[in-house]
Parts: sequence; C-alpha cells; structure tokens
Amino acid sequence: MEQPGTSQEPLLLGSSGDSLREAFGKSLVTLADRYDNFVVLDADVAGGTGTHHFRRAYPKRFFQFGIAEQNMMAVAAGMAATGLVPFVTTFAVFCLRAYEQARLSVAYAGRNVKIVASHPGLDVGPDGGSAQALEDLAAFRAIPGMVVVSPADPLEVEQATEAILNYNGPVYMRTGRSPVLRVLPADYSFELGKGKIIQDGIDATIVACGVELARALTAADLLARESISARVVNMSTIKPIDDELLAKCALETGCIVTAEDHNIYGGLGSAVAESLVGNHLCPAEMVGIKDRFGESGEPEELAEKYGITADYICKAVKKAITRKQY
Amino acid sequence: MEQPGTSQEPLLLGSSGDSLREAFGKSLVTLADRYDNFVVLDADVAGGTGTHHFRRAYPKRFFQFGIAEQNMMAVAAGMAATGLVPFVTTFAVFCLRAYEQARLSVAYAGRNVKIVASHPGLDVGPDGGSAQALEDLAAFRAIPGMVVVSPADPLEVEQATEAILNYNGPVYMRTGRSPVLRVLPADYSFELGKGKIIQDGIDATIVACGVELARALTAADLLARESISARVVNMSTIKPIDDELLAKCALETGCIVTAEDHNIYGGLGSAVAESLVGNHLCPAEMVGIKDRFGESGEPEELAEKYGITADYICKAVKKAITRKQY
Amino acid sequence: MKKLCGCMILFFHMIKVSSCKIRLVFTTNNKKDSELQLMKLACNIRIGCMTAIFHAGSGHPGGALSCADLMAYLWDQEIRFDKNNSEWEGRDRFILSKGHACPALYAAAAEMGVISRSQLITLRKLGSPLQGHPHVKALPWVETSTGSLGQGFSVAVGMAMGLRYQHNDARIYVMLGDGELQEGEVWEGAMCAAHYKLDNLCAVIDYNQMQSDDLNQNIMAVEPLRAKWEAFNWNVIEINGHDFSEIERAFNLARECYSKPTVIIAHTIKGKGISYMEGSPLWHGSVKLSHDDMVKGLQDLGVNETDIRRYIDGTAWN
Amino acid sequence: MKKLCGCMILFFHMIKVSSCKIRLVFTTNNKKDSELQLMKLACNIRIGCMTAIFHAGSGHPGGALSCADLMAYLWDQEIRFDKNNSEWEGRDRFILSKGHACPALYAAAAEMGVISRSQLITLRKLGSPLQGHPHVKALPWVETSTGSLGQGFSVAVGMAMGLRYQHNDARIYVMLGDGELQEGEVWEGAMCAAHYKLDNLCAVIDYNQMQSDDLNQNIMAVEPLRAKWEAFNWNVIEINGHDFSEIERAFNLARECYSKPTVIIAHTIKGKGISYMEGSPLWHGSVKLSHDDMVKGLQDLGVNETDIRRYIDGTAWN
Ligand SMILES: Cc1ncc(C[n+]2csc(CCOP(=O)(O)OP(=O)(O)O)c2C)c(N)n1
Ligand SMILES: Cc1ncc(C[n+]2csc(CCOP(=O)(O)OP(=O)(O)O)c2C)c(N)n1
Ligand SMILES: [Mg+2]
Ligand SMILES: [Mg+2]
Repeated sequence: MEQPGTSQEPLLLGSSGDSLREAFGKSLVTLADRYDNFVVLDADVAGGTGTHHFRRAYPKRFFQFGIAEQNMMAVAAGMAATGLVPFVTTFAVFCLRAYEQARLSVAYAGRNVKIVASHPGLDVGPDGGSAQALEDLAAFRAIPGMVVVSPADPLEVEQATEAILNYNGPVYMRTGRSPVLRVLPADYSFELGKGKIIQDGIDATIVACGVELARALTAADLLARESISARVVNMSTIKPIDDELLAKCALETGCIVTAEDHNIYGGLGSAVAESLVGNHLCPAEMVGIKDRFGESGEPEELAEKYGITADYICKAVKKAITRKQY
Repeated sequence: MEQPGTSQEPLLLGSSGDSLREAFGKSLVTLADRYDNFVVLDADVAGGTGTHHFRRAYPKRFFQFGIAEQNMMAVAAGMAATGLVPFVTTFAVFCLRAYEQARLSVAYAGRNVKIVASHPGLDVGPDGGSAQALEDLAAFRAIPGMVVVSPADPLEVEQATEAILNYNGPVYMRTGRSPVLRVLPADYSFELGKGKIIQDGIDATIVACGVELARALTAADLLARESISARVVNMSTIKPIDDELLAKCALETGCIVTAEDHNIYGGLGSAVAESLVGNHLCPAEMVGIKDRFGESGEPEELAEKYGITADYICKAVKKAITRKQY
Repeated sequence: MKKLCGCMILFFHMIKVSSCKIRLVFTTNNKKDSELQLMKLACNIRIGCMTAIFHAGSGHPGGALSCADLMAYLWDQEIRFDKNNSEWEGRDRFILSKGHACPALYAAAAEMGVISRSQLITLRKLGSPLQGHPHVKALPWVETSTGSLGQGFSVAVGMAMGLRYQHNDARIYVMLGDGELQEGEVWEGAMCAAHYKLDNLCAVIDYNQMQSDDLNQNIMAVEPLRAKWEAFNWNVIEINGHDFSEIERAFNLARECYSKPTVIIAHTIKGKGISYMEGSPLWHGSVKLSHDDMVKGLQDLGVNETDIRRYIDGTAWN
Repeated sequence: MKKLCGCMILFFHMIKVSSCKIRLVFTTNNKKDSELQLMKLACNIRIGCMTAIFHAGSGHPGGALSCADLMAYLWDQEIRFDKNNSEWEGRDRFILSKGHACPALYAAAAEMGVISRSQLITLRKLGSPLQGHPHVKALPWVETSTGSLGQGFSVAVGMAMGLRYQHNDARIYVMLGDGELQEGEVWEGAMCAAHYKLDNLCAVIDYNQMQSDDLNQNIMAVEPLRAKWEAFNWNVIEINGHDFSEIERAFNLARECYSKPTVIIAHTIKGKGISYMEGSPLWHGSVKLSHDDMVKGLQDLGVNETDIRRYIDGTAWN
C-alpha cells in the first residue's frame, strides 16, 4: 500500500527504559512474523506508546492517523471487517476520546480489534492530571463484551499481547509509561481471564494489577516483617474477572485488598467487589485514587500523595484484617 | 444574542407521554424564571430530550449545536467559565461521544455543567442496541468529582433538576424515553446524595434507580404475596452513593438486590457492591443487563428478554435471602 | 449504465464467482427503459420504507425516502455483490452511515432478493434481524453497525484501507446525511481518506438540507459543501440525486478518478415521493405513521386501493 | 501597534478598572523601538521555556519556541488583562489549546508579572501550579485546562458565546497547533463559531508544519489550510509568525472584522531561536534537555556565560 510522505524515520524521545509500553512495542515486533494478519494503528504518539519499534521493523503494517483518535478507532473496526487484526494504540486518555467508537463500531459490531493504551494512571507523572487516565478500566469494562487487561511487568506484557491476539474479540489493554521492575517469575504464564497467585499467604489477599503489583509485593514483604502473611494475586484480567480465584481467596484468607492505579470507582476494586458480594462474601479495602484528578510530579511522589504506595496497601491490609468475620 | 436561521418552531415528534424526558423539559421551563443564569444546549435532538419545551418558552436561552456532541460539551465548559450554568442535553449514547470532553474541559476544569441524557438503557426500545446506552452510569461515575443521578419518576426529575442546579459542580443525570408511572408519593423529596426508603421491609432490600424503581415496587408487591417483606430504596444518586443508608439496610435486612437498566458492570450494582464490601458486608444480587448489547423491541419485551423485570427482581431477592448470613 | 471498460475489468472478477449478480449494461438505445426500470425499483423501495415504518410504529421516513433513488441505482447498477454469499471477498462494500435511514436499505435489499420482502414488516420488532439501525451481527450484509452518525464513514475509510492493503480492488460506497457532516469525525475521516489517496472509496451525501429538527441552515449551516470537500482534497461531483442519468454519470466519474476519494453531493428532497412529507419539517425524525398517512402516502406512490389495503394489513408480500 | 481607534474603544473599558494594564500605543516613529522591545520579550520567553523545560526534565520545547513571538505580541500588545485581578470580567480571554506548549505561556506570564519568574523552574514538579499542561484550578488566569488537543478551541468558542450572551465585549484568543487541526472537534468548533458569527473570537494557528512524530505532511496532511478555513466561513489571515509587523497587522484586521470569526495562520519554525532545534525532527515531542543542550541553546539566544550558568543552576531569577 502506498504510504504518503517521506520514509524518514523520526527519532524517538518518548519511550524509556524497561517500561510496559516498551515491552509492548517490542512484543509486536516479536509477534509480527508468526502472526501476519495484524496491523498497528497510531495517532501521532508512536514514540510514546512503544509502537515506534514496530514501525521501524514493519513500516507497511504500521498506519498513521494523525491526531484523530475517533477516526482511528472506527477505521480499525473497518479494517477488522476486512480480516485484519488492528492494534489501536494511543495514550489511555485519548482512547477515551474514541470511547463511543469503541462501543459501537468495535464492540457492538463484534470486531476483533485490540485497543492498547499507554500512559494510564498517575504513572504518567509530569504531564499532569489532564494526561493521567483514572477512568479507562471503568469505562471499557462497562462496554458489553469488551475484555479488559492490565499486565504487571514486561514479561507479562509480552505474553498478554500474544494472548489477546489469539483471542477473537475486542480487548482493551493498559500498558504503562514509567520504567518498571520485572516482578514476575521467569516461568510465569499469563492466561486471559485468570488471576495468578504470585506469593502465597494466609491472613489477607492483595489483589493488584498493572504497576500496583510491584507495590503489592513490596507490601507483602513489609507485612511479613510484622508477621502478617499476605497472599498476592496478579489480577491482570480485570474483565472477565476470575470469580473462582476470588472466592477461593475470600474463603482462605478472609479479607481482600485491591490495589490499582485508577479511580477507586469502577475499576479493579469495583470488579472485585461485584464478585465478592455475588459469590463468596468477605470484607475488602480498596487502594486506588479516591475520586480525585492527579497532577504533575514523579510517579513515586504521586503514588505517595494519592495513597497508592506499598505503605498504603499495608495499612489497608491491616484494616481489612480487623474487619474479618472469622 | 443573534440566533441564525428562521425562528420557525419545528414540530415535535419524539417526546411522548409522561416520560422522564418530558418531565425534564418541562422542569426547565418551570425553573427558568427563578434561575436566570442557566442555558440549555442541544445537538439536534431537542424533540427527543424534552428540551423543545424550553426552546419554545425561552428561545434566547436555548443554543443549538447540530450533530456535534464533542464541541457542545466543551463549549458548555467555556460558557460555564463565563458564569452561565449550561445544561448539555442529548441522548445518553451521544454523551459518551463527548466523554473525554466531559472529563477534561468540564470535570478536570471544575466547571458547573449539568449533563442531562435521555434515552438510556433498554428503555430506548425500537431504535435498537446501537442507541441503548448501558455504559453511561459506569463511565461518568469513573470521572473524578462527577455526580451521577438517575431519577425514577417525573416528580423526582423535577426535584432533581432543581437540586443539581443548586449544586455547584459537574453532574451527569439520566432521564428516560418511555412513558412511566408516577411511583413516588406526593410528599417525596429528592436529596442529592441520599437514597430514600420508599417502602419498608425486613427480609431484603431492593436498591433501584431510574425506571427500575417501578419494577422494584412491583416486585415488592409480588413478594409480599409470598410473605416476603422487601424494603425498596430509591437510590437516585448513584454517586456519591449513600453509604450510610446501605449499611443500615445491610444490617437491618441482611441482603441487598440492586436493579438498574444498565450493564451489571460499573453502574448502581457496582457502586453498591463497593460500599458493602467496604462498610457493612452483606450478600447482594445484581439485576441489570448481563454484559450484552440490547436490540430492537418494546421496552417491556426487552426488560423480559434481558432479565430486568419485576419477576427477575423477585428471583434475585429470593436468591439473596438464601445467601443471608444471619 | 456502467461504462463498458469498467465492466470488462469487472468481468474478470465476476467469472470467478458464477453466482454473483451480473449488472445490466445500458446503451443509449435502452436508456429510457432502464430509467423507467430504476424508477419502478425506487418506487418499490419507497413503498417498502412506508410499509416497514408503518408496521414498526416508529422510524425515520424523511431521510429514507430522500435516498431511495440513490439506493435503487447503487444496488441495481453499481454495487457488486453476491446475494447468496454475503461474505464474498470481492464484493463492493456499501455502508449506510446515516443508519436511521435503514428502511431504504432493507427495502432495497428486499427488492434485490437479499432478504425477503415479507420481512420488511418486522422492522424494529423484537427478534427481527431488521434492527432500528443496521446491525452487522443481525444482518451480515450490512457490513457494519451504524446509528451513531459519523462512525460509518470512518469504518468505510478503514475498509478501503484494509482492502487495498490486501490487494482487493473492491470498491467501498458510503452514504452520509448532510446533518451528519456536522460530526467532526467525518472531517477526520475525510482528511485521512485523501491523505491515503483512497480512490476505492466513494461517499454519497444525501443532501436533503434537513436534519432532525429543522433545516441544516437553521441548526448548523454546512455550506459551502463543495468547497469543504475540495479543501479536504476530495474529488467532488454535484448532482440531482433524483435524476438517474446524473446519478449514473456521477458513479462512472467516481470510478474513473484516480488517487483521490470521490464524494457525490446529491441534492435531494426529504420525504421525496410523499406529497405531505416533501418540504414539510414534520417528517425528519422518528415518527409514527398513521393509517391515513399510509393511505395518502401509498396513493402518492401510485399504489392502487387493493394493494394499499394489503400493505396496511401486512399481507402484500405473503 | 494597536490602531488608535481600537484603543479609544478600549479606553472606555480601561478607565473603569484602574489597575488594568495600559497598553502602549505605537506610532510609526517608534516602530523600530517597539519591535526591538518585542524581540527582547520574545527572547526572554524563549529563555524561560528552555530553563523551565531543562529543570523539569521533560517538556515540549519545539512548539513552545515556535509560538514565542506570537505569545510576546499577544501578551504585551493585544490581550486586555489585569495582572492583579485574573477574574476581571472585562478581560480578554487567551486559551492555549495546544496545551503542551505551556512553557511559553508560563514564561510570557512571568514576563508580564502575572507569576514570578522564579516559579518557572518548578514546571512539572509536585505541588507547583505550573502543571505539565495548563490547569485552570492551579492557575486561574489560564482560563481553562488543556492538554487534550482540540478541546481548548471548543472551550474558546463557548466563552465567545457566553460572553456575547452576557453583552460582554471582551475578545477571545485561542492558539492551536497545526497537528491539532487533525482533531475533528476543531472542525465542529469551526463550523459552530462561523454559524454564530463569533467575531469576538480570534484563533491563531502556530503553523510550524510539524507535530509529535514528524512533519504534518508525513503524518496526516492538513493542507490547504486557507481553503479549509474559508470553506468553514472564517475570515482568514496568513502571516509570518515571527514578523512583528505582520503579527500586528493580523490582529488589527481581526479586530476589525465583523460577523465572522478570524483565524490567523501564522507560519512559524518549530524550535525557532535554537539552532539545533530548528528544522530538526528531534525536538517536537516531550524531551529531556541536557546540560549541553542548555548551554548551546542559551548561547543561540544571546545569553552570556555567567547568566547561562545562573539559568542552569536555577539562580537566575533569585
Ligand atoms: C452522533 C449522533 N448524534 C445524534 C443522532 C440523532 N439523530 C438521528 S437522525 C439525526 C438527523 C440526521 O440528519 P441527516 O444526517 O441530515 O440525515 P437525513 O436528513 O438524511 O435523515 C439525528 C440528529 C445520531 N444518530 N447520532
Ligand atoms: C487529543 C490528543 N491526542 C494526542 C496528543 C499527544 N500530543 C501532544 S503534542 C502532539 C503534537 C501536536 O502537534 P501540533 O498541534 O502541531 O503542536 P506543535 O507543533 O505546535 O507543538 C501530540 C500528538 C494530545 N495532546 N491530545
Ligand atoms: Mg439531511
Ligand atoms: Mg505543529
């Protein structure tokens, strides 16, 4: 297909380090040979979403739409109708710009489109509150049939990218902006729709997703020093939620703490709450942003100010334990 | 202000009967004299949202934006910045078109804009699934600081319209398309942020909003015949949710059933679940649309097919009762 | 009406798929006949729209009737499709971006034998595939789900890109309303289609100058339309959307235009064919047609008394 | 540079509010001086941008520098405001719709005394009102929160409508990027502003021909710009956005245009003033400026060694 303009490769300044977005961009390159039917769509933020790696490696499978997210989303639905599997990529907050297109042209029409959003939550940092999407998990979870995924580290991003490619249907996946640690074991294996116990414990379960998993693991370590044994679950599929695992954790540990870089309303905490009240009851505390917008600052500073660090998770675990019913 | 075009009043075909949207349109007229600082914005659906009443009565305070919801929403934010209180009115599904504008230009900027959406849920009927917004409560609930309201009958619409006008901040309010019964007592008084016990009971609490309140009341009557005493709460403010009342109901009736014309994920049921697991625990069942899109049909037929009639509420109540812990 | 050369190219496609619809090739000699035939078809589409909306109890007649002639030409003359295989990869794609006008689409499909005529009276009823707005999961041949204005156009752009990427030279036709052009998404899509030089894409604007509540110019003026599309780098053709020879010429020119997408601005009359609807602001949005509306409307369309009764009681197509 | 007649009308506003900024009235005699003064101001704005972004560790220098001259003129010459009362109802409104260029806005405000210069080095830091994108709850005088392209423009349209409705004849200025014009919302707003004949609205396009990743024409071509805005019924003025006499002429023409909104298409150079940034595709998006980048950049802006050191260590404005 004719690509307009020059073929000069613009230099890249956005992506940095071992971030979820970088992992995503590189995974696309890795997967491209084995899956020749997917294409990547960008809205002038390839440097920020990690897809610049794919653009360099597979320029013909990379489509640029400029700063026009609504059109990009519905175009993806059209491309999917011709048999391609489009990855729609932009920042999480700009996915919200195309929310109704994702609803109608993608989900209602049943198109096999993968929406992959970088820059979610406070993890966005210095760009400030306008750019820190705290609503995306809630908004996309509400769309019928939309699968919602938020992997925790680069290894999981790689596995999840392949898994959503193998799944036939619309998916919304969050990556992340800031450099992250590898927290999952080398033998970890992502399964769409399943949570995974990363560290076992008996006094409480911390259910986390995305960048909060690392904080949950730190929290578990801190709690261990106080002889509190916390189980840590990586709930990287937020929808469909793993009811079975949640019921098991509720039963075995008696209380749950959720942790997410998202508004406390509508996201992971909400999905867990729905599951608990409908299945196996147990008290839960939610760690997340308490219905406020973010602001400029370094992610760690913001996590502290907005109450989503390991310390806050520890506090929530202790509170949850006091609320246990048996 | 100069209004382009003719002043010919287009005839009205959309609105009908004693519906929530009609009540809303008429309330605007009633309130206009006492509140001279609000204006009404429309995106070529005034016949459908009820605002045609206001247009006829106050043409200079009525602004037409054509089929361009994004612009309308952000324009409203700009108007609010000049001291006006804009009502942004369109169908619920087209409010989603302007979701990111509602997030940034309205909520993040802290503008006193009232978003009022008609045509939510299966209640939309024959227009079909594309037009039946099952996501709006979830999506708007996730926006920090956004108040979310869904009144149950014409009387409450009238009161709620005035209440949100008196509240200084962004609000999303659902009305409804189809004719409804007046179900609230004449001495009912809406309070923003408060649920109201409409009918008392001891075995279970049905927490409903919007058109589901009428069905909840019918369900309570049906249950009474089987000697099940169900309390019915009108939870017309979905955010902030009335935690206190929910805790009281959980304590006093031991189980809760939520009922809403919305996806079971993210809306009223979710708000209630969040509250229960975080405060006074009790089992809950959710009546709502189970993550599917709607389709064409009459509202009552769809309610039956998608499981949100009084009968389904009854079934849910019975199930919830079996799950009671004491 | 299709130019012979176009048809020759087409031929190579068609021989591969024996069941696909062979289009008529009109010569100047039988032009009158062909036009009469199209007029008859358009009239049947209008009857279908009226009958479907009447039985549904709601629907948007104005914008369905204004595009009936365009729809007749498109489905009878322009669009390659195989009515027995809606998945045929070589088919042209037609997308009704102004989805509320779907009665015209369903009626055209019924005339073409894609669906049965008797299905028309199930429009908007529970369980019917004829949803209030076209839904691809209910009717695969509608290509995409529409109903929220602006989106179908972008989806069409995506199909044009996707097909070209896969070296499929099928064409994409998308019909928009004039009020729909107020949606910013349309201009995003317009910019994109021109940027990618999508000459396999042809947009048709049903320019009836009215939208839901009133004339465009009273709601939100969209003029000058030609200048707008030219400034967005499209090939622009302006025609009378009720004149079949102009319609033919326009689609032929569109097919011959290289490296630009084409937009056909078709001037039409909202409610065309039904005397009491034409020019009246009453029939733009969703309405309920009364028994009298039906009688008078079908009379305008030249239907005889007996048949009118049969359309009204729903037995016409039994 | 403001025409005297414009100033006379203005005068009646200004006498009401004694504290509000009195604008200079330039005559042809002192034109050279005034231009030199504006060049100096623009240079200070550029120094402010570089220093703020350097200390922040991230930010978008390219698009901040390209609009520095426009910003200098706007804030020094065009916009009525009262630096001691950001809520003054008679103030003109300025909205930076391309919110990522806020270092230029903050630096201009610092030069005008709206904020203190020393605040500039707190850009993007926790607790600073100088958010990564302008936020009205952190800084009331920025008028609205931006950062998501396209929205600020619609908000400006809303302010123009709201002020006119309330018989307030303040003017609204809104600056957009060229990449921003790809957002459909801009064309929705453009259609709306022309429909309502908002001659109190003046849009400025910082036409640096580049967006985040590359030249517009490689990303998504936006040309022909003049034809687009004309087709959307705007008064269009095209200028060199680095030439103060052209800038002056444009704003004067805008003020004199009745019954149409005006758009000033200002041709600019991304990264203007910093030799290694101009024309290079490296500096469009958010970047981190190194120590060397700062030294070289400030040298280009004519800053001496001692001052460079003080900008770098953050003590320049102590
Ligand atoms: C995004 C969106 N907003 C609003 C509507 C409601 N609506 C349905 S039809 C219509 C008028 C359409 O006018 P036009 O595009 O001119 O269509 P036509 O005149 O051909 O019927 C409107 C506003 C919609 N379907 N989609
Ligand atoms: C809706 C939206 N999409 C994407 C972005 C990310 N973004 C920030 S700056 C930019 C490029 C802007 O280009 P242009 O408007 O030309 O600005 P300038 O060249 O003046 O910096 C992009 C894509 C955004 N801010 N908003
Ligand atoms: Mg029309
Ligand atoms: Mg630019």
